[in-house]
Amino acid sequence: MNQKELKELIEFLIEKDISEFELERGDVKVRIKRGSEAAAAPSVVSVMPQMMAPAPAQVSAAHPQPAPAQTAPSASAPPAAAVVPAVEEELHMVKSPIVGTFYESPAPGAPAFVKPGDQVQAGQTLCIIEAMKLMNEIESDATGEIVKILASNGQPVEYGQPLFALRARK
Amino acid sequence: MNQKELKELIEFLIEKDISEFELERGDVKVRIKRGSEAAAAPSVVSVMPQMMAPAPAQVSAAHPQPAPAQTAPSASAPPAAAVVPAVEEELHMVKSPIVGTFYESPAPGAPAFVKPGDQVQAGQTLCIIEAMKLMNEIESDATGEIVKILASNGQPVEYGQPLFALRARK
Amino acid sequence: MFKKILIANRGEIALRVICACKELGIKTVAVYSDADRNSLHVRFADEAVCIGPPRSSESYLNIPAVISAAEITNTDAIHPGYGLLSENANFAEVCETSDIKFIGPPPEVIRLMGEKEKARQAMKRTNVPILPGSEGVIATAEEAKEWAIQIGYPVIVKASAGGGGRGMRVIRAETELEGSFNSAQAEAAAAFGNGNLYMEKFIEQPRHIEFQVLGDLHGKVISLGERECSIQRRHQKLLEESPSTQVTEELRQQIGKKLSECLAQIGYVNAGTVEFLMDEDGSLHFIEMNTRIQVEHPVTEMVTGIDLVKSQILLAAGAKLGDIIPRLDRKGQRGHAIECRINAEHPEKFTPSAGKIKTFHVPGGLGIRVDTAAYAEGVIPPYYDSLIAKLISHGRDRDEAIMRMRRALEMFIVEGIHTTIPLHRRIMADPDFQAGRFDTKYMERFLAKLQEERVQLTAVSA
Amino acid sequence: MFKKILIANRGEIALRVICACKELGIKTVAVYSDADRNSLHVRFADEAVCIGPPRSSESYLNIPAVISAAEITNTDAIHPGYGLLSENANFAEVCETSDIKFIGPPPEVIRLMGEKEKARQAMKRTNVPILPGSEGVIATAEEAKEWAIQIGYPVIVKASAGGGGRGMRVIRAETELEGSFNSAQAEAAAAFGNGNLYMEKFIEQPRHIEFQVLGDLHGKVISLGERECSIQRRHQKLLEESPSTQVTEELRQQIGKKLSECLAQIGYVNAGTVEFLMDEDGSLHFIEMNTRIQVEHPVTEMVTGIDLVKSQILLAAGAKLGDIIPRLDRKGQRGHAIECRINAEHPEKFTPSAGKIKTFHVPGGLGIRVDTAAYAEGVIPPYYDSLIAKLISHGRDRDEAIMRMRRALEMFIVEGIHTTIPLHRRIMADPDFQAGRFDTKYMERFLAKLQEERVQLTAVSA
Repeated sequence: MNQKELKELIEFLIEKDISEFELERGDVKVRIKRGSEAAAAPSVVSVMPQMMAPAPAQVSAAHPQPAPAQTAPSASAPPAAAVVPAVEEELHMVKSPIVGTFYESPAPGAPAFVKPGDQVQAGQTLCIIEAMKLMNEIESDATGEIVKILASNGQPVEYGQPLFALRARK
Repeated sequence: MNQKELKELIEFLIEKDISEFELERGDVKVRIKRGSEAAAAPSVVSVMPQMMAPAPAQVSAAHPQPAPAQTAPSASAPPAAAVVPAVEEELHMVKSPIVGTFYESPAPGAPAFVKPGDQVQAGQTLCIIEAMKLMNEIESDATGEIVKILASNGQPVEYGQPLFALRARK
Repeated sequence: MFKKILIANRGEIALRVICACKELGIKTVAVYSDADRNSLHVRFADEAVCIGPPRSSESYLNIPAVISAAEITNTDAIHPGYGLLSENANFAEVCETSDIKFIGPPPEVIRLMGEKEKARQAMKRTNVPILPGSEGVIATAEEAKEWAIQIGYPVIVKASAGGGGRGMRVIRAETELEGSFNSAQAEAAAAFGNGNLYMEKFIEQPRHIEFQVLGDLHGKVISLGERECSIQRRHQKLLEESPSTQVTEELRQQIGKKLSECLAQIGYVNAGTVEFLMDEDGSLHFIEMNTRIQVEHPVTEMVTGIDLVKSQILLAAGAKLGDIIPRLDRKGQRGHAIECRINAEHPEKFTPSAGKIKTFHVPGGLGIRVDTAAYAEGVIPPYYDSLIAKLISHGRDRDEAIMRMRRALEMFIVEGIHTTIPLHRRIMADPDFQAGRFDTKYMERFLAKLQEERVQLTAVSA
Repeated sequence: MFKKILIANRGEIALRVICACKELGIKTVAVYSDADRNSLHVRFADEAVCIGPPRSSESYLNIPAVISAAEITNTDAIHPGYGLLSENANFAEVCETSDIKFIGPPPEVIRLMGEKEKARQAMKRTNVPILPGSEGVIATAEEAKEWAIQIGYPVIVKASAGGGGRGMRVIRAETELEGSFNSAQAEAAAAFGNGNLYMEKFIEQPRHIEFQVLGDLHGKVISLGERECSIQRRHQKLLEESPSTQVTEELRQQIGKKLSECLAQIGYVNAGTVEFLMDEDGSLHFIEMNTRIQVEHPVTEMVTGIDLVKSQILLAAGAKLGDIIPRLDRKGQRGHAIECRINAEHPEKFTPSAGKIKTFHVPGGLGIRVDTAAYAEGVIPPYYDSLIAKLISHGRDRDEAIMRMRRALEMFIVEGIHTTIPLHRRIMADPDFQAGRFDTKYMERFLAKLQEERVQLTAVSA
């Protein structure tokens, strides 16, 4: 099955409201599950994951929210994603490799390492994250243009939290 | 199975209102589930109802089985159905309206009220069910031919348990 | 000992009895209606018999069906649970004549206690304090007027055969008497087929306090202390605890002793609950007796360490109290226990919420007990009462029990239907509840307060 | 009191600590790896910080990440749970220098008890009975030979820095000595970076019995009685209970008193567990101490009524033992408790079984406690240990606790992954277990017996 066939198949499945589909060619093996449940997309999933949604204040909200007494079937997006703005184009995210406090400049009062619109090289320092009194320079892992800075100065960040949105140059 | 065959299959499944379909060719293995959730008799069932399946010995098994220690994801058919033979044609079931002990004849040694092959009228006595020392005559709720007697003499029966399979005359 | 017990009930109490039987090595038979085919009590019993269509009157309340199920499964004994047939003297009698042991008191004792006025007189004879009231039934409004003068206003008239607030009227002055009396009489006659009324002193802010008792077949009755059940809404208990902050050890012993004497005299057997009202002076007044296991029995179990349902079974089989309840356990309750009834109801409107449960995550850990027959993907049918779970916390003292209950309520997650969990969270956070300042009117005030807060919030945000 | 505590752990113990914090009104911070994003400890904490990728070494064992998480959330104290960083003296030290209270003993005490031979000598000085053995480290096989003659065969050599069976050899005769000694030394050096060995008398059929202790910051240490943990497989405990059928009240008091003295002298603080082997004569011999809360702490909680994790927090905050543990609770255990470890493992092959849980129905009711962070539709990741739930039963006596455990195991339903539930059902039904006839070799014999039964069944059906 090539790319084109695959796309056709997917479109066909969507058109026909097929919610699950499996196929194995070796000795055949098909499995098809139809719509209806489709609306309930994460259908069986809905059982617990809803409840699993990140109710507790994520670290980004350093001002802790009231205890998660409510059973909020809140957004099922992963925690960090809450910080990310709706992205229309596909941007590259530079994520925090460690837990700590985000600083945009090398010293208080000094100009920021980068600002939106800047062109950066892979390996260029983008910010500092302080962890255990150590200042860790965080380097860009891609080359391109800074579109948005997703953390603010002095804000605590967790592992894997997006810090910069980059329009990568290929 | 090629792309075209697959599409045809899916369309066929939709037409026939099949909600789930599995197939394995090696040594064959088919699994078909009908209707949307509407008919969904034991559909979503799979999450818990598997566990819910009637593990305990149903009354029909008056010889109690060992305690249901096992988490048997046993047959998901409703309990009473266990007694029903695979039915090819659509037969009418005369079900027990009460809990008690089934007797096929009016007195020990007397001939049975009916036997397979007999033509019966709605209102005709088919058997006796003893409950609390009272003999309750059970009448047919349909007219037609007795195909099979589903309970045996002296056997305990529960509410709703099929007693006779009838080929109803319209 | 019994070899096999049929449980003539459903839901959490059926499962509770099954647990007790399993722990005693006794086989179990579940009975179920068409609506309960996938219930846990069916799943966990050794055998199960379908006894009828969904409506209780045609299944769980259908005595011939229940007895037949017992007969075809060769059952030795029937445990009736609470509600349904549990206080039906006729059913207990049919069990007896069918040679099936009814796990409860004898039919005549059920009958005696079922008639409120007779029960009052029985208690009075052995000096259990009862509310000042009429002696026997009041026939006319004229007679009622005389009693009211003797007792002193405010008074309350109640139906002898009644319960649940029907045929009941508070009368605060002579001018109201005739109208109220007549309408109560008519209501009682319509509801219970019996218009008999009696009159009692009315307590404006009573606390509802009840004593758990156990009696054996050898003439001995003991008291296992009290439960406080003042948190009620329209006579439905929402939350119970033990011990009561209002009962001193002296009062507990004194009432316990009188009850033991009285009930031994009456010939009381098995578990029972004696309900009292406590007046503003802290005195207890008998109101009625329930001749069965109670929904809220777990709080007593937690503080006494005694398994009441196992005890019921053992006592019905002839065990002596002295053998099954070590002397050690009888005095000195241990810690404090609270039970929250989790109902499938809207937490503010109290409308029933039947349907399919999507998520059902019960809390666990130290000091938390959950009695439930609900489960994820299970369905709460609309035919029966709305109790789906009992959440019980046990702590070294009341404060610990409250904090434990709060964290458990936070961790109890039910999705798909409405429950009273959010309501209980608010009650637990209420300073009046925390301080033990409440009576049977608490919920009225509490709900009014919640309503007011909502109005204010709306006003502020407007 | 602390305002906010970070829990440097995952799974059921993280949730256990969160429960304790909630009950004390303390805010909580969960840390989690990428694999635990949807975990209950994340769900129920007030705040949560992702500290790294799935592998423990890069997340839960990553000290800078954990400390940074504490710093950015303004945490006052860290609870390490068990395993992971809980007995890491270095971590306790870093906490101290970062002005974060480590909830456990001081680093130097962790370090002392971490070196087995030093711990033995410390115990010996205050007359806690230890196994006859070498004094200090044995350098050569020659030296070992002399010690073995003095102690008497069989003997066992163990790594000073060790644990989990590595660097350990049983030597039954002088002919085996040199080979075994050298290979143990090499193994220890490879596993712990330290080849130091010591020697002890080897007990053929020992029982594993441990004592729970609590120490405050004011020089006082108390013992809360023992747990019996002889049901093990390859040094992994499967099932624990309290009290032990083998420990008399006299022995309990005697050992408790010695431990209190010894540990007060050492400067022990917070919760800890002192492990002993019991020989065939019923004498106890110290083997090692764990300076943290133990997986099996709930059985002690059930019989003493003391919340050990709350106690840990209160003690770390400076509370006095006399204030948090009423004298009443210290003596006289109440009833009997058993814990079954429910692992995500095949019940016969013991292969780990990670994956998605489809059905997760936990038992409830009287005398049953479940500590778990698992849930329906949740995933058991393959990176961490296989414990997914602890099922604890409490009864008036051992028989009641066993019957209760049996019915709870029947009602504990997990689908989607394999668990040890079926294994525990079999152990509970075993007459030897029921009679209390076991030692640390029990599981070997039990599994062999099961195997034999299977073979016979096959033979019969063939």
